[in-house]
Amino acid sequence: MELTKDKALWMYERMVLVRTFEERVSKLFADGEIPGFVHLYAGEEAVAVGVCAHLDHADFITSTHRGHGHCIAKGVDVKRMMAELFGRVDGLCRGKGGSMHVADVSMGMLGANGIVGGGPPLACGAALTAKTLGTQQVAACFFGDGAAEQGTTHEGMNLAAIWNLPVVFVCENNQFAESTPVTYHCAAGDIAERAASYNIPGVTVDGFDLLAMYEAAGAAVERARAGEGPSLIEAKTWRYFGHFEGDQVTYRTAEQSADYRERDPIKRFADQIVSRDLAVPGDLETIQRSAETEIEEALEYARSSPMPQPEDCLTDVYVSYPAAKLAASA
Amino acid sequence: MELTKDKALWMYERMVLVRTFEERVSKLFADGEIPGFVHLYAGEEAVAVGVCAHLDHADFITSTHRGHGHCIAKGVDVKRMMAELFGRVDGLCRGKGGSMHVADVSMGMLGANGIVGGGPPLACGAALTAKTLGTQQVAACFFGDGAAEQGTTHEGMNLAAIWNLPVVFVCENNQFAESTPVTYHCAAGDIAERAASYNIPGVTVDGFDLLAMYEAAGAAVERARAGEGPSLIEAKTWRYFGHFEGDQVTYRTAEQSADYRERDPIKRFADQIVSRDLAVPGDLETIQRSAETEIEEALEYARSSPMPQPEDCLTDVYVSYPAAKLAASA
Amino acid sequence: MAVTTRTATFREAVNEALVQEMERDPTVVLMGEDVAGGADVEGFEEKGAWGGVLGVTTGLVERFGRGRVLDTPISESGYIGAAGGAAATGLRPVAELMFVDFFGVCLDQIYNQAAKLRYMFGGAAKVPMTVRTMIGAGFRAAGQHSGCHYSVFTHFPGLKTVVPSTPADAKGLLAASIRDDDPVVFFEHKLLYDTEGELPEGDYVVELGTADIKREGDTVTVVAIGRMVQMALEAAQALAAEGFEIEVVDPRTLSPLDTDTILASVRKTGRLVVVDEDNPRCSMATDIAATVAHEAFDHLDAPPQLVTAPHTPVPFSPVLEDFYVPTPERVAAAVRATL
Amino acid sequence: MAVTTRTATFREAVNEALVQEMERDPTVVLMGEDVAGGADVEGFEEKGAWGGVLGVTTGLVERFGRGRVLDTPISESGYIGAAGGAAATGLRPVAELMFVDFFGVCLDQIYNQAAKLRYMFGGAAKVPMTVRTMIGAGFRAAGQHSGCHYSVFTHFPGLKTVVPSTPADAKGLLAASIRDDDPVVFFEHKLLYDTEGELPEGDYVVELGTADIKREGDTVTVVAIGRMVQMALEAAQALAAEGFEIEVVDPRTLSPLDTDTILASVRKTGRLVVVDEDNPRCSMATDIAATVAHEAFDHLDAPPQLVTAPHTPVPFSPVLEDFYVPTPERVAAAVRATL
Ligand SMILES: Cc1ncc(C[n+]2csc(CCOP(=O)(O)OP(=O)(O)O)c2C)c(N)n1
Ligand SMILES: Cc1ncc(C[n+]2csc(CCOP(=O)(O)OP(=O)(O)O)c2C)c(N)n1
Ligand SMILES: [Mg+2]
Ligand SMILES: [Mg+2]
Repeated sequence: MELTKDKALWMYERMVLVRTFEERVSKLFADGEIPGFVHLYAGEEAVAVGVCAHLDHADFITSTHRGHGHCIAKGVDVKRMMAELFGRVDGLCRGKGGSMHVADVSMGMLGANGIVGGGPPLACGAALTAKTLGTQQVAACFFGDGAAEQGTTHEGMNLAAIWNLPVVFVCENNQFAESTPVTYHCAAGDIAERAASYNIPGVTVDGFDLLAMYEAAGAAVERARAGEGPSLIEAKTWRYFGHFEGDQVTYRTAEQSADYRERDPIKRFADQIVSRDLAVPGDLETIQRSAETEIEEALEYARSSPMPQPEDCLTDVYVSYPAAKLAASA
Repeated sequence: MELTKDKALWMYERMVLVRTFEERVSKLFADGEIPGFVHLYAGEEAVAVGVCAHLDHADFITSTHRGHGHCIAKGVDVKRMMAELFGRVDGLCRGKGGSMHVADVSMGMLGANGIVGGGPPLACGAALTAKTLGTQQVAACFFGDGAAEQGTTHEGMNLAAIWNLPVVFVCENNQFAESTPVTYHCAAGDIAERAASYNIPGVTVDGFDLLAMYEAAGAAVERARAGEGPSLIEAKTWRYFGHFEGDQVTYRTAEQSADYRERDPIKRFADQIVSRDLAVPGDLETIQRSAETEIEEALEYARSSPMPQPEDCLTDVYVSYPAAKLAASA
Repeated sequence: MAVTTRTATFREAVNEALVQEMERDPTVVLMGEDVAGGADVEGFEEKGAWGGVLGVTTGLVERFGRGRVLDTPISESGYIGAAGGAAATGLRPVAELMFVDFFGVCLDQIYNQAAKLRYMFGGAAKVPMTVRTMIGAGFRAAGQHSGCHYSVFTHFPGLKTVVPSTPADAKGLLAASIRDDDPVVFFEHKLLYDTEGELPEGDYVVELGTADIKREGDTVTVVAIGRMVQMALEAAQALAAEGFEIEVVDPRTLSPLDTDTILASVRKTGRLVVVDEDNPRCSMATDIAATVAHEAFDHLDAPPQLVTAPHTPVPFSPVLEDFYVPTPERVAAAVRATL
Repeated sequence: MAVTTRTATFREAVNEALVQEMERDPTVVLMGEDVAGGADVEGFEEKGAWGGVLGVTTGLVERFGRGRVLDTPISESGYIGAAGGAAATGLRPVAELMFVDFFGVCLDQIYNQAAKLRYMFGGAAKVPMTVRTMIGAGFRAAGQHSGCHYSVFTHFPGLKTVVPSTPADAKGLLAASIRDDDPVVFFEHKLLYDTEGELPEGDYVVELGTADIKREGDTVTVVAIGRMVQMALEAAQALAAEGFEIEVVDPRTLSPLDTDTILASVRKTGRLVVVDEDNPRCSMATDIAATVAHEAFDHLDAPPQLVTAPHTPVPFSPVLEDFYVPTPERVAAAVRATL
């Protein structure tokens, strides 16, 4: 798959933006500025970015509890993301969703999801819309290794296959579901092997290698767009932070993590594009600096955005419903 | 796998008893004597019998909406089965279950099930009991081709595999889920191929060939009993009647059905055991006649068993609960 | 209202609403197990083998083709979730959950996804999907095919719930449900399918959230849901012979509930009986009784009476099942208890 | 009662009940996602990496080994269904559904299988399984991790439902739930885990189906569930300062519900307020209010008041979530409204 300079720089920029966002959020959580459950995507950047590099605004993605990376890769505004994590009115969800439900339907980002395995059926639905209306849109469905054991994932893959839907299933195998390793929870060797159960292409990719991800996703998206149906990509990856912020991460060793950090997907891609003359070190520095600026601006934006009014709790439940019936009885 | 004369005759007898039961029930339904939803097993006898031939009373089976054959193969009393279909107090479930919930826990038959895909988790549970208590019991889990698309089936197979449970999964692929063919609803070629998703043995068997079923099930049961974990057997089969009684069966052709009837599993097994000198034609006639007698006696028994008292509706909900709280409010 | 009507069954009414809405709006698609039937079977490319398990969707695939009438695998989470995802992205799907009792295998996609997307996204999405599902005892279908449980769906914010009792309401309310921009769960009682009534011809819509007074009276307010409206009307006849005119209120929509109509009736009669085929705990019966006790306490002249199923699953044996389902006699007795 | 007690948290109380019952009965096994944690990870053969997402099951795998404390895949239907199957065949499993909000992916195995087996089999089976699950808002965990929904489980025949509000009740009721021969769903409010109270040492069991009067009074009966007991007790203090002594009744078990204790209190006070963190429709609040209106109508001197969450999902923003959860102020206002 041909890789243009623009695309390369765009991908590098997105990865850096995800990383910078997540590292900042980790601190903000530790400082008590962001409450609730926060699951960070750092380490897995090449997966979301490698896939979304093939999608445009009109395409759809479904996400997981670990959704910040998917948002940014899909081009969602980081200011409004940050404001959402802060629970502010200018947040993407006006403060109603928070990290676990951050969404931007106008960008085809159909929401982070608090339910493991919640996404695959939704992705089938978005793809069904595309197929029925003949729009050529594609739906990418991100899900974790843990989600592979949820019945909905099985149902979604079978349904997409028999209906020949334009879905790209992307299993982010970061090798753990919370503290439980994939070697325990999953009876299959590689999760990609399960593609055979649905007669669809399945491929296992090094999720730390953006070029490999870009390649595999390109083929799957092309296939989907051509009306040839779904595919499954399993990306072997690793999350740098705990399952959620606050996790002590006792179940992995420092050496394992150091090993992965050594092979960091962003550094690796930087080396690759510099050596291929798709970028010069200066480009990368500029990108790094502007990412930092963007995140600081986002933070500024979030902090200065007002809190919702308490009664806003009662809005957005329905398109139409008698307002008096939404309030608590007393 | 060695086949003794006793076993051969027992298997023949069970198949004939299932067939005789089902043909009688079909008439009783047409005559309005049995109400509700009734799904008949005729045609699929070799599957249940070939599996249950390797189980004893202490072993467990979980079943489906099409459960009569499983009951009889497991050795459940046909008198009390028939009484249950009639909704009588002497029914296995005292009239509370009917055809779709006929059960005999004392015989390890954990119930027909009205929920497609309801059985696999339950079978895992029974097998977990056996494993935890070290009893050597095995659980056989019957499910349809349609049930293969239910998330619970996926979850059950993965769970049994990772916990190394003594379960034999038996997919009764009669090629239709109601009026929907397996070629439409299932993206896999052979359902047995899905075993690879769980790293367990998977095999596709001619479900019209009792000897082949007996062989495959023997290996799977032995493996389970030896503590080597679950297996998946896909039995290709065909139901002689409609999905349920009342179905006009427009979605299959008369030729297809005639073809299968031609290769009838009972006739075929009869030929096999006669030619192997495991039976003489006289044995088979005796079996046929005694099956007919047994079913007529069962019918007699069912018809003469009393109806429950209306208030019995309020019993058997809990082991302990204040009785007054079960009655309707007014 | 100069609408022409004809006599038709509840089954025909549902079918007609589907035809009406599919003709009106090309984004309406239908999906469910065997809603056409025979998918991929030779000879069934342009016709259905079943038209639904009880024939309600007969003829639709012939009219709208397999691109809009989709047979599904037995993957309720998969296809009902897909209906939600499709609704959020531009279609207006009608998904059939064959029996409501199967909601245990797909509830998440209904109550946690479709119902909550709009809220969790701060209003930035809408999910115009309808789930049609069959309810009710009396079919000798036993413990896993006979429940009602509309109370559970009514409990969940984000869903609307509709339980029609007549062919006309079935047509008008299903049309309104499909046109509605929120997710609606539409409950069809299997024992109503063969009942007949006057069915308005042509485009016919009944606004969601509006109760209907099925019989006027001034002695006692009887709120009855779904098939229980029949029981209440039968009881009304018997009671009328005794000189008591009861008012039978059919809420038709449970969420939102037209409490105004119910309360106005109770303010007139001073007495309330709720008839609900569902199990009694945390039910529509308690919901309506509590609302009336709270809102119209001073108008109540007698304790509210609740006529419901018992706190048991549905038994198979006809003798037992007939005990389970509320009867006109029990309704009449409850009415008398308020007098 | 000469029981020795010590001060302990709700979290410790739940843990202690599990230890007590696992020591008492070797057929009690525990299962759930990360209830031990680190399964198959080197070095974790005999210890846990997590002990549950909020640390409630810490130390159990160290004590009882991985044969009795089972980490599970994210397959709630699979392992909770397995718990039911195991219960029907000789074990006494305790399955953890991490957050109650996840019941949408496994409800069938709870309400349609475990809860109904005994009935559908005519009494020939028992299913002694306990499902422990976390409920409640206030954790900033947003729309899919903050629900209560015990009303839905209470609705279903065949299940028992338990919602403790203190460490002592948590220990005694969980012990009773595990010993019970019926399936029990046991709801733990995540915001109670760090609360402290006097915890009886040793074997301690609180009978299911018995309410507890958490504060005596004669002005108004306030029935409060789970964490709402705290809100009611806080309101009681404020009201006492105004000269009103309210009676706070904690049902503790919702199915079966100890209506006798509730009704006796209402007969004494003549006034009822129900405080329920769940959504309002078809809820425990309506269940209790309707029961009281039906059974003690003549004793009621004022309309029953219902203090509940609104008919909305749980929002994320602290400002919004704090609006969602009932407060002592709202309880006090409801009490005043009955006076
Ligand atoms: C249905 C459901 N079950 C359990 C959980 C709790 N939970 C949240 S994230 C998680 C682990 C998910 O693992 P995986 O799918 O591998 O994603 P990862 O966190 O590794 O990105 C679990 C068990 C949930 N949110 N939903
Ligand atoms: C969860 C659920 N969905 C749908 C149904 C309705 N239903 C009953 S049997 C059946 C077809 C089952 O097909 P299969 O599993 O192949 O079994 P078969 O009837 O062919 O033996 C369907 C859809 C059900 N009972 N449960
Ligand atoms: Mg993971
Ligand atoms: Mg089949």
